[in-house]
Amino acid sequence: MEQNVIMNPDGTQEYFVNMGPQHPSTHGVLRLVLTLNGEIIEKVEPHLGYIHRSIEKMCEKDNYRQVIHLTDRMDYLSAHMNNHAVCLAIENGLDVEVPDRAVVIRVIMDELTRISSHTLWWGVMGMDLGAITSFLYGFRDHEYITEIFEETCGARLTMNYNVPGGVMFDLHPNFVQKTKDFIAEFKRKLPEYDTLLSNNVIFLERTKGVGILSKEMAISYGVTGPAGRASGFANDVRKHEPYSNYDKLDFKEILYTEGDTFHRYKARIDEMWESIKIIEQLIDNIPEGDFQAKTRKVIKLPKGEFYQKVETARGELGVFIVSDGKMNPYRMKFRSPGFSNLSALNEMAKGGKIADLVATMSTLDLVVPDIDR
Amino acid sequence: MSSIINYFKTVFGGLKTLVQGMGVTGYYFRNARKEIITQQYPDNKSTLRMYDRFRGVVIMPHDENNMHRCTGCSACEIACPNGSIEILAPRVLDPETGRKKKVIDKHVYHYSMCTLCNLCILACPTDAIVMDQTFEHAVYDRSLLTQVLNRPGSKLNPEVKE
Amino acid sequence: MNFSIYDFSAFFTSIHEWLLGMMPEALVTTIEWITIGTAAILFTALLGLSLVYGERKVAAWFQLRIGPNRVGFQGVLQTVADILKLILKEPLTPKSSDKFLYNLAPFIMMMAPFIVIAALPYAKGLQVMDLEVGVFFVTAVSSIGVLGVLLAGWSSNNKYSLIGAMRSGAQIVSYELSAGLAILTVIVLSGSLQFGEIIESQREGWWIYRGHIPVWIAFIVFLIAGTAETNRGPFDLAEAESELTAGFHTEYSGIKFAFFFLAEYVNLFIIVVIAATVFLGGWMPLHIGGLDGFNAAMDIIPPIVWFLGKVTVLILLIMWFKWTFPRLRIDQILTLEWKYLLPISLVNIVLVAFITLMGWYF
Amino acid sequence: MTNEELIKTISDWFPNVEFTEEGSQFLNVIVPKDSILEVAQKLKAEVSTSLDYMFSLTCVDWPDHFQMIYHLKSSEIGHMLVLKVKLEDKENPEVETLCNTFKTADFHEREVYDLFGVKFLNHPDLRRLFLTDDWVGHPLRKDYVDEINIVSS
Repeated sequence: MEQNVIMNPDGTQEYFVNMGPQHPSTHGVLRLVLTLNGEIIEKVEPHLGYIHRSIEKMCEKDNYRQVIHLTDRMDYLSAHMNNHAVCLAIENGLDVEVPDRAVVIRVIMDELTRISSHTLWWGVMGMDLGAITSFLYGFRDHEYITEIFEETCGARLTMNYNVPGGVMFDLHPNFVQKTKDFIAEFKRKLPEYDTLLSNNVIFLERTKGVGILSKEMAISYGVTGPAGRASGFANDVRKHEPYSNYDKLDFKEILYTEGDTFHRYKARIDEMWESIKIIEQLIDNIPEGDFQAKTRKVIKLPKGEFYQKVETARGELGVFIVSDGKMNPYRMKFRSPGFSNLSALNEMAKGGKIADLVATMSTLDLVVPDIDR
Repeated sequence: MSSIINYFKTVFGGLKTLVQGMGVTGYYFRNARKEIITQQYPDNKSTLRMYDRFRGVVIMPHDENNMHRCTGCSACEIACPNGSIEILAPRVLDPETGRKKKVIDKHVYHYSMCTLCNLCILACPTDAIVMDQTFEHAVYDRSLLTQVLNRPGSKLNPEVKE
Repeated sequence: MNFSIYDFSAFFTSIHEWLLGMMPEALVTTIEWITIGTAAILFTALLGLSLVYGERKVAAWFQLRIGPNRVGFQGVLQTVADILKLILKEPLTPKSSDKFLYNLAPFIMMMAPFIVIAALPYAKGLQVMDLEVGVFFVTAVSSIGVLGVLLAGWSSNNKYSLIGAMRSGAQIVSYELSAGLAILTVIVLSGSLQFGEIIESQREGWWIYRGHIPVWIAFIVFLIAGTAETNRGPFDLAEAESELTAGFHTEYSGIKFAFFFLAEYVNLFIIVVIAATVFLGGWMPLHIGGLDGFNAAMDIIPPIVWFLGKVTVLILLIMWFKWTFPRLRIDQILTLEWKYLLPISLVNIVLVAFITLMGWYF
Repeated sequence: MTNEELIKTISDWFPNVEFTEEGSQFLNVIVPKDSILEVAQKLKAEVSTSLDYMFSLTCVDWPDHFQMIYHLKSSEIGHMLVLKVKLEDKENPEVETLCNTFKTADFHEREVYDLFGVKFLNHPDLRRLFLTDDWVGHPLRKDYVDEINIVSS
């Protein structure tokens, strides 16, 4: 595979190019081997494992409290949701009753992480398509939220804020005010995203009708999250298998059917509006009470299997714990959204140009540590 | 005829969206002074203050007469997922009670392995270790990252009960 | 409206007589050639430095940043530091590259701007040579740059560079078409290819005002084609960072990369100067038909200031394009050129010819 | 469809299949090794079940056997169930590949092959996914020992 050109039996040559592992638009160490015919892509073959830390093996030696600090290093842009998933899996294993305040704090933190992940994605998508300025605008809003997280949880990216039974600290006194200011500010900035990119004729040319993914393919490849919903595959875990208090909140599940790059982009932008709606419903009436339920010092899950699904910014994260009653999990499997979304990349990029591959890949919003685990 | 109309529609519609896009960046260009968000890090060091919950590094606070609160119970060592804390607490004969008691000798902290997950601080029964807000920890030699948190010649604070 | 006080040609002819008095004719011409040559090279170098600094500052203000402010006052010496760094860096040559062509490419790329700098009018009399076929000469020579790009892409034996070079070749060649046609509209109006005469013909008012609709269309078409020709703005396909890392100059480092870098900015300057001279009257101050008082007031501002003002405004506009729009795909760029710009400029030529015939311009 | 209806419909199609629900929140269907492909295709094809979305495929290394676990869900109806296959032979475990019915199985099976060593029969491109091709051993097995990276069983 290492020689430059592969000779086909019928005498034609296949010309392949390595895109990655160091490449500006793979956002992490992902290596794509493209088989090209001029600019047209014939096959995309991802080579993974450059950032494989085998988190699942590490989980087998950690006890249930220590596992959580690993999961926010999986998909670092939705750290809260990953920890939330593991804590929910442990809590419904121990059937611990999480106090309302902790449940509401967790949902607000999840939605804030979703907005911060989508703003960073929007900035990076603009940069991938050439509008470098949008990167700075996206990062400005992303940093606004990381400031809020830093004040309450103590860390900006890998927060480790959820613990089995609730959250580690109580909210910082000026968390509510800062979040309200951010929401007010962000409601003015989000329409700017549309004028800068969404309505731009060059952007529409680059994304409309590019990288089509049909609904059957989306279901068969297991493409979830905004990428799957843009192809008509209704898979929002918050709606179909609600956890925490999502069933009591009113928000819309964004669903398109065209399945091209533009509608994956549009799905994320609309999802930001939905997240704002959720936060606004919760921010003013966070119930009083303690923020963490009493749990025993050493947590032992009963024998059996526990599966918990959570809707992260990239799709459906599944935490599957097989426990044999001891204090550390016998086997822990993470169904990562990026992994399945990436597997559909070949299906979408075939026949397009290199520029289309870059556009399609940035709407899949791949975070490579989430793929390699 | 309709193809000519929508030919011009695409041309002028396209130009309109382009000009709107330029309007956004134009706004930021005009009042750049007001909108700049970058912090001039090395220059603003005097005014820069991190949040009080910011997790920079694990330290053991000592009071004025060199007393700390660590009893050497190694609860933090057990709680740490990465094995970045080592407690050297040999058993020493306690003169009053005559029984062997664990006394902290060295609280070794490997900052190179620590992921700042705050589990050790939660696990410590006597609040001996605390997260500090400093973040400039680059060193030239990796061995400097292995620190001993309790200062030489420091003793356990008497009020702290086991 | 005589420009005696600001006329450089009087100043140069006096130096010429003074030198003639002291030494033979042949020696004087060689001295003048050498001084003008070094002046042109110095001017290009300074131009490159200031444009790079300007671009980084302007980009920073667009992007909520401050831009270079460490080296020198407000970062003015930043590009000088960059150039020194690039000179001191070791220029690597990839092992399996075509050595001769690999090293020739940057010089071809740099040669085109140098030649064109000589033919451009900067102020009254401040022009190396005012050829009768100035505009024709400039458009012809500025297409040599494509050779440099293609050579660089092919010889550095890197797949990304080859793809970048192919894209850039197709793009520059096809956009020269509509750029040439856009300039042609004004030449039809002004009736001469000589820069000096084009500027003279704009004494009563700039062509953008006198030629109303067709010249406006030509101006917009020329701006679009100009950004495409210098591989900038929404058309920077050749060195698309997010697809081809750095396109045709991926394998270049050190002074060779500096040549590519400066050539891009000097090309930008050339495109803007042509646009300013042909459409906005070069160094000709703003005159409006009858108002003599107003015209006299305008003449007080020296022509060099008029020239630099127009160039700065246009450069700012082109930088605005680059820092706002996403990048086009190669097939969209070609459809934009062949299906939109070319038919529009052809119709425009016919329109302007008809208008000049009927004399319907101001 | 509730679990009882699922149990009834599936047991008519496949008599040699057992059902349990203890220790898990889904209906577990224990399928013998050689009929897993047939069961999966049937469950996906039938309109009444239409389990067309496999959201997780994984393997668990029990002391005496490997266990392949497939989580299936129907995107239309919304019910879920888990297929389990027991692979007694731990030296070279083999099972039929499902990547022709569920495209997502392609990558997941390559990952299980890479980390557990379970071979998937007539998988189009069964290569290691994460580790380099010359890696010795399968890290997620319980008996995997690696002195360099201090991994002990």
